[in-house]
Amino acid sequence: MQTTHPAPPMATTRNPRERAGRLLQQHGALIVLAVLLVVGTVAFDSFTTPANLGNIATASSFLAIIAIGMTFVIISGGIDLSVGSLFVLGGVLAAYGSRHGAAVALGLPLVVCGAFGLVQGLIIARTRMAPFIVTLAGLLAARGLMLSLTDEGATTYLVEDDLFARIGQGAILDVGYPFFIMLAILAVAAVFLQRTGFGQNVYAIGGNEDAAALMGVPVARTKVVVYLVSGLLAGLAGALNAARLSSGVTILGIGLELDVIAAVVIGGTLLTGGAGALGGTIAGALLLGVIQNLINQVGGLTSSFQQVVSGAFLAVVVVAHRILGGVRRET
Amino acid sequence: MTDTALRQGAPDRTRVITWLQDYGVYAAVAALLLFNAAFTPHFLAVDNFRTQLVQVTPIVIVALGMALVIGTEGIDLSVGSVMALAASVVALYLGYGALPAIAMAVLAGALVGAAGGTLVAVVGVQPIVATLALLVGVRGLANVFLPQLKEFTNPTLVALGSDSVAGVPIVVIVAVVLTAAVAFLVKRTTFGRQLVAVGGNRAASRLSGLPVRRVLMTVYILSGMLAAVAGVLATSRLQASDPTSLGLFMELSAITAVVVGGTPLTGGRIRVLGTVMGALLMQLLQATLIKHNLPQSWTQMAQAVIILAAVYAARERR
Amino acid sequence: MSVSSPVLEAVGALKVFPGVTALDRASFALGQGEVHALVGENGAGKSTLIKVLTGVYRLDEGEIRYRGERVEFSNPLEAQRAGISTIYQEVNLVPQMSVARNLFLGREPRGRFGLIDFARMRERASEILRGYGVRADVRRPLGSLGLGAQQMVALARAVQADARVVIMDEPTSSLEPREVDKLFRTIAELKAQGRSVIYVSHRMEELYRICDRVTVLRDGRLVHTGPLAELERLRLISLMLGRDLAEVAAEGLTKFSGQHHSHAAPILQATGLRHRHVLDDVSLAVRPGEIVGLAGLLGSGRSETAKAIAGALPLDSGEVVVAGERVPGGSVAAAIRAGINLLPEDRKAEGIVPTLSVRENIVLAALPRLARAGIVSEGDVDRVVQKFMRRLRIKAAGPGQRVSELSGGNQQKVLLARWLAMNPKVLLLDEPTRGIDVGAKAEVQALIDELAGDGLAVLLISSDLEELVEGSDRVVVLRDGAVAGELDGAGVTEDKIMAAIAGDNDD
Amino acid sequence: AKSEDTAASPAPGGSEAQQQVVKTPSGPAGAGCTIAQHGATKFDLKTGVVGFSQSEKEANPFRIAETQSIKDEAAKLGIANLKVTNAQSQFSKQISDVQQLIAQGAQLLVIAPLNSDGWEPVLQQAAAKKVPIITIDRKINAKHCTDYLTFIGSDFVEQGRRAADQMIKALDGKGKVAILLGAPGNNVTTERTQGFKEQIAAKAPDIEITFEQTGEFAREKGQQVTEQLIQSNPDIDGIYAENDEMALGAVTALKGAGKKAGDVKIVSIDGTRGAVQGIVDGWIYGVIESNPRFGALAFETAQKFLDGESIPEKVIIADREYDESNAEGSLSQAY
Ligand SMILES: Nc1ncnc2c1ncn2[C@@H]1O[C@H](COP(=O)(O)OP(=O)(O)OP(=O)(O)O)[C@@H](O)[C@H]1O
Ligand SMILES: Nc1ncnc2c1ncn2[C@@H]1O[C@H](COP(=O)(O)OP(=O)(O)OP(=O)(O)O)[C@@H](O)[C@H]1O
Ligand SMILES: [Mg+2]
Ligand SMILES: [Mg+2]
Repeated sequence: MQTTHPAPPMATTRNPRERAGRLLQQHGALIVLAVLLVVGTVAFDSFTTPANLGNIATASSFLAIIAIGMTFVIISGGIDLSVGSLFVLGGVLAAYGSRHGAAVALGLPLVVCGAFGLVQGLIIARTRMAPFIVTLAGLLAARGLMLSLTDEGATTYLVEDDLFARIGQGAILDVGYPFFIMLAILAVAAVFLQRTGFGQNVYAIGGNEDAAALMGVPVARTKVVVYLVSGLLAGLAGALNAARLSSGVTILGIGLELDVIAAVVIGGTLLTGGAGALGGTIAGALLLGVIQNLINQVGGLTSSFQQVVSGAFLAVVVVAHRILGGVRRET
Repeated sequence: MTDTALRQGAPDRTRVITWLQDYGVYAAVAALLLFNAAFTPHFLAVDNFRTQLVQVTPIVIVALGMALVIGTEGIDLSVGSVMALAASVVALYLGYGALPAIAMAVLAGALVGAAGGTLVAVVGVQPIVATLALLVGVRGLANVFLPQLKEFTNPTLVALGSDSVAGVPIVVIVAVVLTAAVAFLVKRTTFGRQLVAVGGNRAASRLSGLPVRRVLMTVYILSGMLAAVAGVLATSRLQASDPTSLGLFMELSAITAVVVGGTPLTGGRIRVLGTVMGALLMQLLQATLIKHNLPQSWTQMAQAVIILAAVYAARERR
Repeated sequence: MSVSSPVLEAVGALKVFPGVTALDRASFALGQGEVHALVGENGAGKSTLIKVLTGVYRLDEGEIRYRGERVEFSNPLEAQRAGISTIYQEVNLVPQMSVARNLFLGREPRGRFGLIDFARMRERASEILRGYGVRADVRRPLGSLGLGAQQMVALARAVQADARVVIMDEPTSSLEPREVDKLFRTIAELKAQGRSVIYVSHRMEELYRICDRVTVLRDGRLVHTGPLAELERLRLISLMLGRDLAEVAAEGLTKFSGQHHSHAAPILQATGLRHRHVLDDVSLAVRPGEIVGLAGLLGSGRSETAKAIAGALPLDSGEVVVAGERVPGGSVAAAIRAGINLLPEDRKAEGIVPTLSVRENIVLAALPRLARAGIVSEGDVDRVVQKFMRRLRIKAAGPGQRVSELSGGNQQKVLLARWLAMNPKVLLLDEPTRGIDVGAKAEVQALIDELAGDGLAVLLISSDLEELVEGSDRVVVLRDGAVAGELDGAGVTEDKIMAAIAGDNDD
Repeated sequence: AKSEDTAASPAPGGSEAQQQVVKTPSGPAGAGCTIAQHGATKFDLKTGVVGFSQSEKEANPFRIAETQSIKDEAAKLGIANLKVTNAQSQFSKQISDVQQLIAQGAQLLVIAPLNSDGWEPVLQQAAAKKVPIITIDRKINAKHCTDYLTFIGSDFVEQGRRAADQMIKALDGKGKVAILLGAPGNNVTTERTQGFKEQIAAKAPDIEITFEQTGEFAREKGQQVTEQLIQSNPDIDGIYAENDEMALGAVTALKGAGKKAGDVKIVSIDGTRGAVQGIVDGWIYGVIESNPRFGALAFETAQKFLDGESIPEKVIIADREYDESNAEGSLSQAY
């Protein structure tokens, strides 16, 4: 959001506290995750069972896949509110397409949600309208489209194709295929973000868009690709979830975008853009799953109180990031 | 806040653009009114306009606070939950009478705002995350205080929601007064000027000795209080406190109103009347589609289009 | 007028911004292997010309020719691909990214599978930068370097590209004499390789050191172009200002009257200022009516010293006293109340509020004084704005124009106005004439002089030694965040300052 | 804090509360399901692990009464190990919740599903561990006995039909009617709409449905939509609200528009105390009950199953209906 950046006082030798802070900023989510896993193991004997961990991993992988796309968007200095709607739209399209075989079931959501992302990207890049607004419109449009496809959500298409269903339901020792698919995507995405010119450009335009443009970064194209990727991944996640549920449930994904953003932020990526990494994002996504699970393990908490807890937790995490993470932004 | 009068010599095209930037929303509202006048039965009725105004009130009031926050390059996602909190607090304290209850509700809003303000101004958390945490937590809190919808019969509160003065509903009068107050705050007071300066360039404001923290703090507190007022009014209209569904997704409606009204999300600039117009535009759109009995899917897609069009017209050229 | 086979040409270039005609059918031709000076007052259109040449802005009329053919670069990338690389006026790199990444963005060294080879990238980065005297860890975020260092990185980046044309818009504005020499050596090499350079600067002596030809712009129009040697300095200035020679000659170059002998007790006393890694026991005092210069290399902590005194940099220890009153540290507001005002070094990042008008920017700090019960009195505001826009000759479409649309120099004047409106006791000026044309520079210097005359205490930070020498009554020299020496009266000469800066001074 | 003192409401599912009664002991597909066929291992409810997955926050009368009655009944039967989860209206969460219950060794699952489709992952895991599933108030689309044990609840289509009957009675056969739809994409909405429309079409062709908009099962939305409705269609005679909350919102709207009780006939579904009170006050014409007190019936069914009896695919409960004739008297029994 902010392009200029006042040069902080000289830091020729970075002090240890700052280095520790950076470390926590980058791996904080992972550390908290580890801690919670230990706590869970000690406190509840039904926590560290393969079945339970498998469930957490599988259930989190859909959020994680979307969050990977969102990380690209946020690092590039943008935001994508449409992912929740694209997730549910993707699911419906996949279930609808499954009657024509697995290829269509996967292809249709990718094409449509990809197109959504592409158009959003084009609008953002060409008109310089705020991503927040453009993707907010996308959120509405995609959900509207989904509703009109299912006559106002009344129809639920069932997955007809067994091969496709297996992609979502198969598992290797209690961990569902979606998790491994997520890992594969993560690997590819990480290489692209860290080791290619495209990745560098994403960081550059997130850091200082005007400068990036003057340095010859193809700002528009990079943005378009970033939102395209986000749309594709949201659609894919939706499709995989539909395969898992073997039906195109229409009541999914409301407010999902906020969970995704939370995961990315907990993962240590700054919403100001220009900085961040995928590892943290995944940790953040898993973290949300684990917390949910632990809250259930504890039991007893009323549903409203559970929300208070989640809210407080998010607050604590971001405060921690802020206090530990590097130099404080000038206020 | 560039006054366009000074840009003499600019070619006509740029003048048209500038005009669109400044008055596009008004034009859109006018267009929608004309459309309805022509094609919607019973549209040109006093009652109808009263209905539309009454329904838009909460959004307008919340959007006013949101505009202030956005002016400082921030954003406040907690407003919807604050409305819910206000609803439950009112129900909790109604035993002491309407006014104390309302006071407590507004206080609660101020406290949430202060929490957000602290996270943003003192700790330095990005507004969107700070208030996201509040959005989740405060909604839960509202439900903890008041687990389920509760009806009330307190005459004062009911009157606040349903009575009119000289044919104008009280809630609308409240909204008008608050709009005027915020407009004055932004245009004429030191605080207002400092607010946009902080949004425009925080480092510079700091080096110019502006009380950046205090400004930010105040802004979030104001946003919280306005959201609380909106919550109270909505509750008084409903004649029941409903912390579960009151104000759901209000943050998005409010932000939409602000941006459609021509206030850029990048801060440093606030358009109060534009914001009101933005809210009205979305309300009229909603009403039009309902009155013509169009399905939900249409409503959402139409909203998408309008948002894009309006913001496109009002966007900053460079 | 025209050059034999120009590499890059603008013909009848017209560029209009809301309210301003930045380029008024100006023509410009850059010859093969020449170093071409582009000069003019603030707002003359230099940066705009450069931006239309490199595809940042589109021309409203006229055309750009590159190597004989008509071109229309739609963005800087195309220009770069074609072999035109540019250092724009404001340092334009990505602060969050590492120095190395900034240096190589867009042409990173590739390893296996065409993936980026970071190890090699870092090696090459640090070896290249060492050549430019930047001794920073290339993995550090660029933003943690000083402006000067950042500018050197930008230079390295621009030159390293195998560019036919290198454009430099005020590259020396935040450079030290040492860095300037490196820059000039680089330019000489470029020239030797038959590459062409466009060089924009307000520092006359530099132009005469390295430029072959000169083009003068005034109010967006071409007023002169030709060999520089044939054109002596005063004539050039009179061309830029559009005033006749005699007049300029009469006024002389810098506008400092020299010494103001002031024996009053110091009004500003900073003692033992400390801040980890940056300031190490800096003490200095300024008397009313005295101009104290602050010299030092980039990163020597001059800005930090100023910021510390102005309460913008929290201190580990040390105290600031104004007129006998101790100023509570770490609070800009408190410092301002005590009468200390700081003109920051980085205009864009710490000075102007781009979204606001000239008017709002001028009164920003003074608002509380121009308001009753928190309500701004527009009348008073207008009066103040009028007064200072006239006094500083701020060139704008009007008080309502956005400050972001003003030229660098005029923006600087707006900031000066912001502080003068506070009628301060102590004025801390960090590079006050950076990026300001001769005309405005003279005005600003005269102004500083006048202010001192009125008994104001001034601390002057400048990388322009000539300015320091002419302006200061005393000069305090910093090295690595500590006071390395102090020069007084006749002792204030460029050589002595250089010596003290370099650290091989005898005293 | 001191809240406005209103008539102290008796604990939902309390003594005088109306417990459920079975209408059709065996669903149309009469073929029952015994523990032998299902393959579950017999266990003692008291000591065994029982999981209950609630779909929405306990923030409306229906959900409160539902959860409460499950807990109360469990306590009454001395079921020591009852694990309760709440999906907070997020379907994905409900799936995870139930999976977790299974992982925690639940031997019997009582589920109030948020949605009828998409239960594949749960069903697979439950089938693998042979955990019997009883779904309450909404059924899930799956195979009886192999996938789930039984569905206990109301017939929503039927509720819609009965609402239609009341509407027909109210308008004696002719007039303009508006529908306040429930949340889109929710099969309760779908079926209550379907039943209502079918019945109107069949029984009263002169009744015209001129308007249907969603009120998302929420009171405020119901109020707002009704305000718009009576603006643009002043000639509306009846409003069919697919739950009580929206009906009460509609009432507020009508009051606000200066209408008098009975001007517009309102029929709704659920039978919350507020709505029944509405009948007493004359604002609401009639209410079809949808009884949330599943506790007794659910555990009774479970016990029968464990005792080897055959359990039918559906256990449809008899929903009562309220109108001016019985509202006054049954007010205390409404939830
Ligand atoms: N050549 C250089 N190599 C590496 N870092 C540098 C260099 N020059 C300056 N810096 C960095 O600049 C920062 C301090 O610069 P600063 O601008 O405050 O110094 P200064 O004395 O004010 O010089 P100036 O104000 O003229 O730029 C420190 O972070 C220092 O590390
Ligand atoms: N983006 C813009 N929008 C509107 N006006 C602009 C813009 N950029 C420049 N101008 C105007 O165009 C004129 C030329 O500006 P330019 O930056 O080219 O001057 P310059 O010669 O570079 O001055 P300086 O020496 O201070 O950098 C100025 O009057 C300036 O106000
Ligand atoms: Mg310039
Ligand atoms: Mg400096």
